[in-house]
Amino acid sequence: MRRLGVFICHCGVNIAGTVDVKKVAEEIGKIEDVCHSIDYIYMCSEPGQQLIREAIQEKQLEGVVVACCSPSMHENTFRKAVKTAGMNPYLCEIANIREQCSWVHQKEKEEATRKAMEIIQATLEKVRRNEELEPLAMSINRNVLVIGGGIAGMTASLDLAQGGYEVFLVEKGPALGGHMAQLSKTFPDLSPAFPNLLAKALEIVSHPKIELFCCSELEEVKGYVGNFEIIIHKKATYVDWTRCNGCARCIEVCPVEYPSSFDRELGMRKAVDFLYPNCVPKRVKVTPTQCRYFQDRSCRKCEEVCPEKAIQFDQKDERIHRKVGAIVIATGFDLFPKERLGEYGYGEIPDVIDGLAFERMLSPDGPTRGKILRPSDGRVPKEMVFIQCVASRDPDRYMPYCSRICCMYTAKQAKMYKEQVPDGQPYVFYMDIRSDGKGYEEFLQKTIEENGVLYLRGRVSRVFQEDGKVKVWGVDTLTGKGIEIGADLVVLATAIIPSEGVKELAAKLRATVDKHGFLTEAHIKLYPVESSTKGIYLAGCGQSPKDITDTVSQASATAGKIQALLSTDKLFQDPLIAYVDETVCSGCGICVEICPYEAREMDYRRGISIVHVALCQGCGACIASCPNFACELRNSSSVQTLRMVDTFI
Amino acid sequence: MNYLYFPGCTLYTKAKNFDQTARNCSLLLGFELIELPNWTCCGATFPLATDNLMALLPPARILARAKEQGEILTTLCAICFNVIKRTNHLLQRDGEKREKINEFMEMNYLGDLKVLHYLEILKQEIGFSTIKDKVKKPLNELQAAPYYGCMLLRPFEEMGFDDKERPTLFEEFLESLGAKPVDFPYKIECCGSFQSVGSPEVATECAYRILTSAMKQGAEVVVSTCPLCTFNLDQKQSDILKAHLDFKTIPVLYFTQLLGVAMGLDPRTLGFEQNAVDPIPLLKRKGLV
Amino acid sequence: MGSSGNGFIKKAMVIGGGIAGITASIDIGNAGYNVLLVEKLPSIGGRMLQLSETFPTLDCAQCTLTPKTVETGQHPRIQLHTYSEVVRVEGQAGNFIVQIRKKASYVDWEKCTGCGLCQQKCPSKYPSEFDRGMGLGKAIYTLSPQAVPNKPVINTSHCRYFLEKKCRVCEKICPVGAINYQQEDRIIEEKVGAIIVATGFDLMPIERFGEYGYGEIPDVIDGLSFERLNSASGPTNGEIRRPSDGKVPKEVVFIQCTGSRDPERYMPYCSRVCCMYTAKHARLYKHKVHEGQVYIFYMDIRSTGKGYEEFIQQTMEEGILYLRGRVSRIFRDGEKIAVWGVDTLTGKKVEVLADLVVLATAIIPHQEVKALAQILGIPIDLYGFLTEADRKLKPVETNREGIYLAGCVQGPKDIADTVAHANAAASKVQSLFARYS
Amino acid sequence: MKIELSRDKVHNEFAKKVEWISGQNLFACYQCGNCTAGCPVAFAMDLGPHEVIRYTLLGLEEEVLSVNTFWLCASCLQCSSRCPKGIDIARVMDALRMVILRKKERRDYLQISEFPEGFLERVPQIAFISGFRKFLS
Repeated sequence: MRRLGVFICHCGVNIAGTVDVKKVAEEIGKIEDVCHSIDYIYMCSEPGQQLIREAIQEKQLEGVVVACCSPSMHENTFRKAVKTAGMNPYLCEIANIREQCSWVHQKEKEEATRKAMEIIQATLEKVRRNEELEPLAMSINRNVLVIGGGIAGMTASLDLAQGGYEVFLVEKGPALGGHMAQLSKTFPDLSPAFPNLLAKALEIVSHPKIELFCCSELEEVKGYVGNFEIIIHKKATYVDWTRCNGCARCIEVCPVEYPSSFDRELGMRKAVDFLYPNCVPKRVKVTPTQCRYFQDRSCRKCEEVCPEKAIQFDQKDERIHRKVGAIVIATGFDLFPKERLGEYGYGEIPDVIDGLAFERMLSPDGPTRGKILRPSDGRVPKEMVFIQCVASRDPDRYMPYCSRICCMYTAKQAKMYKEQVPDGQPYVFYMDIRSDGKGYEEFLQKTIEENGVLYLRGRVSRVFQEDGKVKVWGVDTLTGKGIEIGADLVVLATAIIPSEGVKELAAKLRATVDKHGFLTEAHIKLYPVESSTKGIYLAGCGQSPKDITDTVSQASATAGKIQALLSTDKLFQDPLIAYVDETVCSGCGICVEICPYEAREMDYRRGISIVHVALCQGCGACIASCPNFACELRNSSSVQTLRMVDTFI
Repeated sequence: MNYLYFPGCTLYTKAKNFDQTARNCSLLLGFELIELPNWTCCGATFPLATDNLMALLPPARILARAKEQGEILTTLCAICFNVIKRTNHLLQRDGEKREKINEFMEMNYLGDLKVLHYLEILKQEIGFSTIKDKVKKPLNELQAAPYYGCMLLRPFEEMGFDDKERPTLFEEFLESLGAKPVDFPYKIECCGSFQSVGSPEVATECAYRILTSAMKQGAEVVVSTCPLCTFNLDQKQSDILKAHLDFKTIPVLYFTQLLGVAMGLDPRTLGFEQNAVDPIPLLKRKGLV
Repeated sequence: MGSSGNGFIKKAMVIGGGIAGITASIDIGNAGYNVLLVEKLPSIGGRMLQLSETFPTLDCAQCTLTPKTVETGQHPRIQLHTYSEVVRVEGQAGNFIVQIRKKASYVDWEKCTGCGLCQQKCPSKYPSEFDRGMGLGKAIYTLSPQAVPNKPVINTSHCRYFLEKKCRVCEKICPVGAINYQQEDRIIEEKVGAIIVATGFDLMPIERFGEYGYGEIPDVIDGLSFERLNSASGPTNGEIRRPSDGKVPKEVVFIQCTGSRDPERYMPYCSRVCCMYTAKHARLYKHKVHEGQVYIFYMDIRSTGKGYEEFIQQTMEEGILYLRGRVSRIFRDGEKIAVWGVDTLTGKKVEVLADLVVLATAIIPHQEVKALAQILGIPIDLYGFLTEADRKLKPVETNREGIYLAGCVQGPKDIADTVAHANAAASKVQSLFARYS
Repeated sequence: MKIELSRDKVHNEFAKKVEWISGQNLFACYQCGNCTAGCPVAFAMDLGPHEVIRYTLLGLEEEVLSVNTFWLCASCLQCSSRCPKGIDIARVMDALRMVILRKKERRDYLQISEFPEGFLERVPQIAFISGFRKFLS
């Protein structure tokens, strides 16, 4: 018989206000193997912990139950405390009498007291059969995979590399920069976006600790925190980048032109081209769906003209294997697809464009060299309508959330428009102006006051073409009047959505996404950059819409988290996981199928199923599904569980 | 010390009693109000149209003439005070307009006169403690509600009279007379001003709200600093009675009238007969007349 | 890991023990570096400890925070200096010599067991700052029963011994003889390689709002006060009772942008958190007082975080009345508070006779930040927030190498953004230290 | 109920005139409504001061000039003293009066001849002098 101690916490009035803690302590103290049963106002406080430590030593306790708040709060606290008193920490258990008792039964004091005693008795049943366990130690790999070469991925990579860690940076496109490379200037300082970005990109390509994989995607990932094995799928560019020097002669001779998606279809690009001029790395890529060689072998002009013999029409995709200890997902965002916005004529009316397209127009290196010209006829628009919340804050039809950055970039765009076209009139339809970052409100008010941007509070119901103008039907809820504007150009601030393929990527990484496809953080307040899977971290708009400042903070934050994670030699994991009674296991494999963490695997040689200790999260699915009762969970055995249930019924 | 004094239209005519009382009280307090010679109307509103320099000429002239006679100009009427003080402020700050006006008027006034309301003279120059000492008939804890109105307080940056949201100067004055000032939220709300000419029913409603607010806080009398406010609050009570059947009348006094009572002036010289709501019964009850 | 060969000290100092400072300290500590955490109050936890629940999940703030404060207190690499202030900093990244004033607590913390007897017996009560003046504290006090460290200090401006040389009750009652009235401030000197400033925020005092009664109407309170009213550990044990007479308010008005977005009179910037916490307040109130009505005056609703917009919409659907417009004036009207506002969507003036008014006052930096910026040699903006090196790309760096910013000291932000910001600052410190290995 | 907007309309002569006379930037108004909230005569107004500013900005000249708002304004300056954007709203109200009173034809808001008998004798000078300045061409 073990010598057990029970410690009942008042949690101020949180528990003691409902549960008669004195009575509980007294009654529990009468149980035969309970050698010590006391109550105290705050067990988690230092004097409370001291009470536990002293009791363990004085009464030579062999098991401890702390009746207090949820184990997610203070299980660690008390396990550490008993350990310093020389007890194995896994002999300490929490009986949750706050969340599961006092808080929900505030009006039923007697019943709550009785229930508290039952919860404690059940927990005692568990402790009576708990084993002494040691945390599992695992070696770790110190390299890091960063997925996404936008400002988030770039920032995380550089921070990690500067911290001395090897980084594999995987970017889907042919160059770094992400959406930030498409921007003209950034709010609220109106500093040009590109120069700062370029400096970072150049630092990345020259950094000895960063290996950059462009035109690449994560194909496969196995393993667990500290020990991931990854396969990177590097797609053929049909150009030998070790030879290409970015001279651009191939681009000059390429006869195929098609709308550039980087320029949001406002400009043209060639079948062999840079992602954008001055991109990093400054290397060209052949687009096989456009290239005549790949259509009918009719053209090899680029190959002929290349002084470095870099064109390789027979280049093949590569699969590259790497091992990493942690992974950052920085996959960024897309804009809501235009095909789905019928009422705004988007996609049909050439002079209705989205915010990114307008950014390209404003960029000095963009399709119009920074001139604001409407796509249909190249004229300077004099009546300029911006519409915010397009597909955002629209729970019934589109996205319920706020896209967070549109208010500010619209204000910036309106300001830049007015500066370029002083006799033009910008109108902004908005619902609420959200300028909540540092210096944002000031920027916005200045824009309205000094640039005469007309803000109209209300949505736009319809946009259509008439008499060479784009008719906009909106409302100004402040006068309560309908508004009609014959616009020359309409810019839609469309909703930010997670970039394509994030769902599949998340599934590969066992990270979770919400119903809109944004990656889910471990805790919205306290763990905003951790995913729910250990070793997987989130940076940037893949987690939720955010501006550059917040993205950079978050990216640095992931780098910090990872450095802390990888700074030790071993990772320790709770040993409260499944194990197999090899003598009972029949090797049916049901558990392998059912395990959500790929922690179960068949050992065909021995004809049994085994447990990967590092992958197992102790969820118990295999235990419930095993027809032979061959699996058990450490310190939550069937016997323990049944005894606990017996206490209640 | 004597002070240059600008009476203004109303105090010179229809509210002569307010003016006379102030002059008499001043003498009892040891100074004299010297009427500005050849004074003209101040214009009765400060022009809010920024392009209207014409309306600034009368107050500018008053200021320039006063400056020839002394350093401080005082008024009793809150509106005159507002117009003259704001014009002074503008002439001080706006070089361009100052030049234009000086040129047009063939004068050279720099905006360096000190413009004080009579209450400010009492506080800053005489001192409320002195007044308290000189009071002959302390007001016996008369529950008096000090109504500031708008013109003394706003715009705060130009008038600098007292805190614009919760002024206390008037209360201090009443306390020095032995009254018990009643704080009431409407003491800084507008009485309707010249709307008693434009939209009398609106002014009536404003007066109703102010008076009921004061009475709710236990006021026995409302005291005002402006002849127009006094008119709106006092003379309009008969109109209020027609619009609000539950309304009870309350005497409204000009501050100099109350000062006169406390200084022991003969009540017959205070012009109570001109008050629409007779204050005599109240003052009798308090043993003040 | 201490100092490397070239004298670069791999130890960080974090100034401010709120959620930002705690997060940064734990991150740096977990990375294997030593941390000095300096907090001016007697215990860590900061503003978050005053909060009841947090948006948008309505999680209990204390329950989220306490494990973190406990972890900080027990972390082998974090050394706490509470009730302390940084008074001097010299040197440069890798080798800052810092002086910390450890204020006299008049309690020997080495001896003190945190038993709490002294607080129980102390006869001197006064309005507690932690409870925003609505509850009573003692002259010898800890900020909360779960304080980390759980050691009391004596407030000399309220202690009878210090005021009149009488009493000495705490000294008599203390079972370990820890009270020491003779204790004096001490200056200690430490060497650190990097510094994170995380001193948090203050609220613009309601005494500054003349049009709202200069803080003299007892039932006009600020957002933090409402947090305390709503908090289970607060002065009303979580019941919504108004300060003046303890009645349950049935008409509650919330006024956003009080002192924010007001370039002419107060602060031009947006305080970023008020829209969300006001919506949260409204909901928590409504959950407790079903028959009550909430009115929220706002200018623009700013719910830009993850799940925030959804939270706001839900709030409206629960019957909370949002009125788009400012409030011009508040004054007492008998037992009620008259609120003169406007609904710009109907264009009408709105008058509400409220039982309780909650002002979402502007977030401002602590007064002491100015002096601290001078000590650290880093720039400060017009309003007293510390300035980051680059608004976009270096949001946690300052223009001095080795000094970083975390949380609201750089500008108003909510807990999630503060934590990410603090994580980022910690990351920069780790990178800095790693560069010198 | 409907406004057709164009840049000419936004930069309409009427709004410009009001801005010129008042010296205020109407674009600075962010429609918080503080002016209306604190206005002592708002109860009798057709439109609140904030709405008048909005209507003016949008060039709704006829509608604005037909409301009683600026005629009811008593220039008490409560709105101006509390405007978070520092707009002197009372000046905007006066400017609107001026727009009408300064027209070529006399546009008196008050007809002295219609005053009740003995009215002018009863009312203090200050009331009708300031009233005449505000209401007469």
